[in-house]
Amino acid sequence: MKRFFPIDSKSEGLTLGLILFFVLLMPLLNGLVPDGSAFHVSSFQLSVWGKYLCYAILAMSLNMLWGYTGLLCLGHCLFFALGGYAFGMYLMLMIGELGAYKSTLPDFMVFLGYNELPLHWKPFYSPVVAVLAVFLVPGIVAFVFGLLAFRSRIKGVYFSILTQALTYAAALLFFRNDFTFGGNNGFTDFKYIFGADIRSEGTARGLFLASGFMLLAVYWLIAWMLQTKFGKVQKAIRDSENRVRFSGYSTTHFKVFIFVLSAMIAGMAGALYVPQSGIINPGEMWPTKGLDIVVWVAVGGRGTKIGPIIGAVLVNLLKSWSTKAYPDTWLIILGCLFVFVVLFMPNGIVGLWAQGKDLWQRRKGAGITEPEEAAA
Amino acid sequence: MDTHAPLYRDTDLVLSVESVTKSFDGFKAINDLNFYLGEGELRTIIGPNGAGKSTFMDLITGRTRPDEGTLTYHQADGHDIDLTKLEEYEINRLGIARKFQTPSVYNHHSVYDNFVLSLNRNRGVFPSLFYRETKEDKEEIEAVMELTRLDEKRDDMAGSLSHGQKQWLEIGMLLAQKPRILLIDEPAAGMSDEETDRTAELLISLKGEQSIMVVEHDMVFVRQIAERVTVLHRGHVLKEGSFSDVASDPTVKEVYLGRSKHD
Amino acid sequence: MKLFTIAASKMRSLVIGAACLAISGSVSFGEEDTVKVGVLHSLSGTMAISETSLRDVLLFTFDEINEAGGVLGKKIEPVVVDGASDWPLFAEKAEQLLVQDKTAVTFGCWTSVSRKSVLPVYEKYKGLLFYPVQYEGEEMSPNIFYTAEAVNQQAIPAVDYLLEEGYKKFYLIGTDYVYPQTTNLVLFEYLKSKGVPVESIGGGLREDAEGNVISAGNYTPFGHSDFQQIVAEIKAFSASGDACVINTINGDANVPFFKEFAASGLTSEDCPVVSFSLSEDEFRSLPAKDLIGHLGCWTYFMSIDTPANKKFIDGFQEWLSKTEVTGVVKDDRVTCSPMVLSYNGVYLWKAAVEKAESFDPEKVMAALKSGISFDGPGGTVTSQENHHLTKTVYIGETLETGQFSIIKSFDDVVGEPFLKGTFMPK
Amino acid sequence: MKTYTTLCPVFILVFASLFFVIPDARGDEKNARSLLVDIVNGDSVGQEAALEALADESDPVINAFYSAFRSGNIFLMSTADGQTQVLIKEVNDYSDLLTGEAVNPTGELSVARASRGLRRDLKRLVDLLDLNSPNRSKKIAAAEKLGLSQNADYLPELRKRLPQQTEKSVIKAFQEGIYITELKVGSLEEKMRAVKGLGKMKSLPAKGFLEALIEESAADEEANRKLMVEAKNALMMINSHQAIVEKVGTLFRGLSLGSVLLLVSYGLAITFGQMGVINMAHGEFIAIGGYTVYIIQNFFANQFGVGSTGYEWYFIISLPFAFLIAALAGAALERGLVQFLYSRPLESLLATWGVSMILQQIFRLQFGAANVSVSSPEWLSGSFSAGGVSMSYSRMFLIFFALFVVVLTYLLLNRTKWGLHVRATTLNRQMASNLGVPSARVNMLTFAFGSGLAGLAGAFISQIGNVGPSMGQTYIVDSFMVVVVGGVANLFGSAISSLGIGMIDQSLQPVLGPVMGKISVLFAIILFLQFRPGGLFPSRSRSLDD
Repeated sequence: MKRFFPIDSKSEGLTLGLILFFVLLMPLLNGLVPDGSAFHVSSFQLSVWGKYLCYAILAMSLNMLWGYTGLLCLGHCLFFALGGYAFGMYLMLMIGELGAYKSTLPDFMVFLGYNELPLHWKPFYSPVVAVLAVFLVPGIVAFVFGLLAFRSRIKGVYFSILTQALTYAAALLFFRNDFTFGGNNGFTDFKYIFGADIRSEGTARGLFLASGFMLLAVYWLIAWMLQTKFGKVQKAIRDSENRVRFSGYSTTHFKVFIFVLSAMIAGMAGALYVPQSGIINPGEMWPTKGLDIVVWVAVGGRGTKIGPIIGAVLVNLLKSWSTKAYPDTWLIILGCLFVFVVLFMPNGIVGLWAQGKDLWQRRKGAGITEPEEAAA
Repeated sequence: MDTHAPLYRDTDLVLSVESVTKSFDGFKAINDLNFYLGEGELRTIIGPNGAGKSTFMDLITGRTRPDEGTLTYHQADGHDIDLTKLEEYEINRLGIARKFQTPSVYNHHSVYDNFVLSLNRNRGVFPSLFYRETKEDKEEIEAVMELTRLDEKRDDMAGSLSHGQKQWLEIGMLLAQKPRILLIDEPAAGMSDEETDRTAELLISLKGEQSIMVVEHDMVFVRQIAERVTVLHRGHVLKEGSFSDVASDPTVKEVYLGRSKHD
Repeated sequence: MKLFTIAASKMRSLVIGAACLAISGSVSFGEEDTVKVGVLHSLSGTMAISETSLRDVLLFTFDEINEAGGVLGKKIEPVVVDGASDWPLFAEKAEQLLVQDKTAVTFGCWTSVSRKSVLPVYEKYKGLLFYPVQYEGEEMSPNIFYTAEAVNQQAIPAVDYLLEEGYKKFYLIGTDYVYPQTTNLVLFEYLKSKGVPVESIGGGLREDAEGNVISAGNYTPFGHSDFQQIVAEIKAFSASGDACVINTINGDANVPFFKEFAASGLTSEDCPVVSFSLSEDEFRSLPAKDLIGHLGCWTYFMSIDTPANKKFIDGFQEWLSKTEVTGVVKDDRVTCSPMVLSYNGVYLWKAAVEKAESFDPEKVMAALKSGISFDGPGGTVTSQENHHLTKTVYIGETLETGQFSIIKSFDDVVGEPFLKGTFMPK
Repeated sequence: MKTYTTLCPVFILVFASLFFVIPDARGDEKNARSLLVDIVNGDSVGQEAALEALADESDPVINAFYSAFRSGNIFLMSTADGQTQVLIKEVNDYSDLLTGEAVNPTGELSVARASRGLRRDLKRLVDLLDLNSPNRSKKIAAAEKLGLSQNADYLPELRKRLPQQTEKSVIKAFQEGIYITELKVGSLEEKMRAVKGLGKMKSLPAKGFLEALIEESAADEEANRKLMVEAKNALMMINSHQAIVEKVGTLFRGLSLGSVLLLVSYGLAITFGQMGVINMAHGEFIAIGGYTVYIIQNFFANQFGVGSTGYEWYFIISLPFAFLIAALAGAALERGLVQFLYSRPLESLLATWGVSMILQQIFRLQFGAANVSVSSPEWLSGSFSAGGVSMSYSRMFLIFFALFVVVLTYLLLNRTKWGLHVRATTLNRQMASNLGVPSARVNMLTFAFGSGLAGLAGAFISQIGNVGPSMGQTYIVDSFMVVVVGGVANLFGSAISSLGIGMIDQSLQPVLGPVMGKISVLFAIILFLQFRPGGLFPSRSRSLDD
């Protein structure tokens, strides 16, 4: 049974149960509890948490790459944004003639003097194409980049810097007005999603549920992969890529596969995110966003299944709270947190337990536990 | 120096290296090297620092490509394969396994999983995703664990093993691959005397089943295992022969002791 | 895996925390004698450079109004949030202001993209947003009131002035985003309608397959730092005299541009640069001596010599000197158009609330549309049916002090958001 | 404050006065100074007259007056006896414009301002007077400028002075000005001569005028056939020359952009390349350098006054400070944080990113969110022009300084014991430490040195760009690219790659525009690294196993 329910311990099962409970409870509190009640969850709260769930998925996808395979991608925001853009194109077309110009073309195109929908936009009238593109576009970009990079043995810091350059270049490209993706303003003011009014509470609940279930699905996928031989190879690549290669594995194939899969999951997270945040613009690809994701994973605990979820939610909660409570110093607070985490919590929040145990044991002078450390 | 005629023709060959040259920035790490390895042979390679021993191993395993010359692997079914065209993992899949100088094991996997990952099957992306351990696999792993005396440590993380145990683990991982050729880089480094002895025993016991190439510095160890010894110097074979022949050779002595004459 | 025991307990507390947060969000502790007003600007990140000033001036205005008795007898209670130059965060914060804090009105946004990001939120919750910064137009949301300068309250008067002064060649340069692209396209049409030949409009043109001009001018990325090539081009362009530059470069990138411009030996006498995004506030970061005589066009300048302006500036300076809000820079502060438009916005809102006798955004908006006037520091402004303002446009030239000396003014210019195609030959 | 009306037509009169002696409005002889006072005090008629009269003067005070007038340094002071005295302020000292005597202002001062029109007229006057300037380049610039205006009124002026010129380049400039003017106002014969002459001297400024001429002539093809042929010939010659000039210009611009990249990335090449630390706060060290210049500039401005000789030194003085302060900050960061992370390079990235956020916000809280203004000293302002290529002094200085930094770093690393230690540590930190290299100190010094270089870069950027809280962010991705392309651990490689990237960027810009140019460069770099993963000069000293 474990093969299909890859849960390692009771407590992990309990955690997952809690997440499921949370995912189901929130929409119920939103839909069934009347507005005035203390237990009512507003659709604003719901969409904020929906976005956090998307961030958590994004963090999990990066963790798959960084935590388990040792490939630190600083440009993961690119895949997130590409997924978001792909779905955003569909949402833009669904606005139909409700835009400011009452044209079938998206507003920004009317604005820039387009008479006709560009060819590559046309398929996005179909939701099926859009959903496929959400996976394929980031997947293809990751495939091409990954194949090139991994074949020429670019790794470690070099890989990180190159991914950063990639997302930087892509952001500059998307900032261009004539790139047909709305330039700096990106896509906003969506009206309908799969025929439903995007502003209705029901849609908010639906999107929240979708995000929650996707999170659980991705969790399951990652957990399942980890307990297969593939997952072991993944970790082995992180620890000693040469040994893996000299054991007859094409590490290039493995790395490309992981990179593409991770990019697709990130793309999916982006697609779920866009209707909930209501905007996608090239700012989402800016290199600092890529670093943000890395920080979530690091804070939560990389190389753990639950860490990225905790990290993404916690850092964003902290950000959301501190931008309001300490508008002037929240950057300092966040910066100090990163420094603290790196220095004193190398395995993040999830690692605290092991760290504490380790410390205790060392004080007793017994047992050698190597600190979990991802290969550079 | 004139090129040597093939020295070894009395058994079947598994590997032929002919006229291989490799240079880095004009420095010839390997210079017109000719080398043949026979089926089931245990060969020791010695040479001073910078003689090109590691580069030689790199060339065989596909880590670097030669500038000139051929590296040919002779398959058991009689087909010859050009190694210079293949990637590391492809060469490994042919049955050439390599042990590194510093033990290279998967620190965050258990000893058992280290062996699982070393079995010579299901090594593609999808086969590994849907791989299920068979009874046969288990037996093979048990056998290797016994051979390397790691069966008691099977659930320990490899990272927590002692240096010597890691060396053994890596050798065991090589054996689990069931290779035809074993390339072993300084197996005795960092081992206690007792461990060294056991390593020597193990290598000798493998002789005949697998072809083994050992690069070693420790002359005591070399004496223990050596059957045929090849001396590399400046990327070229200086001398090949039995341990005593080589040890008594004046040029070899000069290379090891009085290098200044040539420099 | 013991790792997960801690993970589980963490997760548990997280869920509980989440629930608490959700609960706290849905309860509002509204006090009867105050009215909550949102302030939504970037106080960190790249846009903090410009937007913090607006936060300051808004807080000052609220204090000023509160001292005078508030609005409809209620004191204004500001809720300040940081958009952090992060556009999705803007939308989130807007929603937070509307849903959690239940603010009656929001004053905020600087960039177009931040406004675009919050627009659906205000429309969804039928809120009210006052937007104070010059923008490209082409928008008229029922829930946004634009105190901002429309293109015809900045670019068109500026070009009129230049034509009047006898300039014959116009070089268009800007940052590659919607505002400069739109403004330059409108200007291109306008210049052509005024008989300026296409060869005399510099910076390059891009046409679509059918030969329609879809982009005019030279564009640089955000934060561009190397203007050597462009300045060399401008120098060649202006060699024959009577040339000027129309600059819609955004924010930071102006500094390297003007430094390069001055270093190449060009002065405002040879080739003046008229900028639409540089106000007194931005000028503080530019070396003033390199900028003498270049032009600006706004609906307010700090140097306006009227009692209303004096009162505004003095009041603001006094507020600055005694305020205890953290992060407010107290020295060397200037006032500029976006600040005054924020200030005007608050007073217009107050007047509209008083006219409507309600804080209900829809009623307030209706009152605004009926036409409300306010004598602001930049002269009288009147709200229009189309959510924009009628106001006075000033052309100023920069002095070595970083101030503008006003050289021309156009009274009662009606804000017109939809301009594209207006000047096309019919 | 008085306002003045625009005086455009006055200017034409000024030149008329060169030939027909118009009696002075006041009837009596006046020197330049008193005419200038008239300009300040007079009404439009008085100004007109004064401007006319000034055209014959060559007193250097006119230039000083012009720059003082435009920058608000002309003051009116009411004296005790009810008169108004005109004062000119140069640096911190006031003097009486009329007499030139130093004055200690006692009364209330009010700034006298020139209208735009008056300033433009004055500028033209100054340009014209520059024809007589002893300064060669001013003379050339004046001749060119007057020529380009194609105003017939200047023609006699230029013609008159042409024979007096001795220097070749000046003669050329005068001749060029005359020809260009003749293109518009000359007779057919003169036009022919001008076209030929311009073609021969490969006059770049003439290009647009020749094109216009061809277009005009096309209307009446029969009459102008010969002229058109000649004009086309000339245009061809000019175009081929222009191609060369553009190449040289691009070369210079590429070199200068490359030098900026070099300066910003060299520090990183040391901390990242030599020490393996990914310092995301590198950009903030650049900002520290920029802010240091800002503080010292303000100090000097307060101490000596803007424009004084003392003030002119502020930039030079601030260079060592920028280096030292950034180096100190670097040393502190190394001791406090980086030293714990040598074995975890990717985590140094995260931690230093946190530091970068903290520093940025500290800058904001300390100096305000807005950028601060740093102005160049006089000797770095302006540009040098040769054969149609204009190079600004600040950029030339930058290029030389980049070279200096490269040489200095080379000497430090290769000729000092510290350098030996650094190189040893780069190769093998553990080994070097075992061999008695005081690695803790070496690491700290190396990191400090790299950070100091970033500070220096920031000091230079203050001259050509922004000084602000996020100024470093602009350069951080570029810097990493430079180092990776050059080959980590190879400083020479970083130098080459920064120059290369600068050159490629600048040569792509005219073709693709700034945005696409930059994007293309980034993609080119990404592709380049696929084929040469180790960069231009890969290092082979890396340990074999990862």
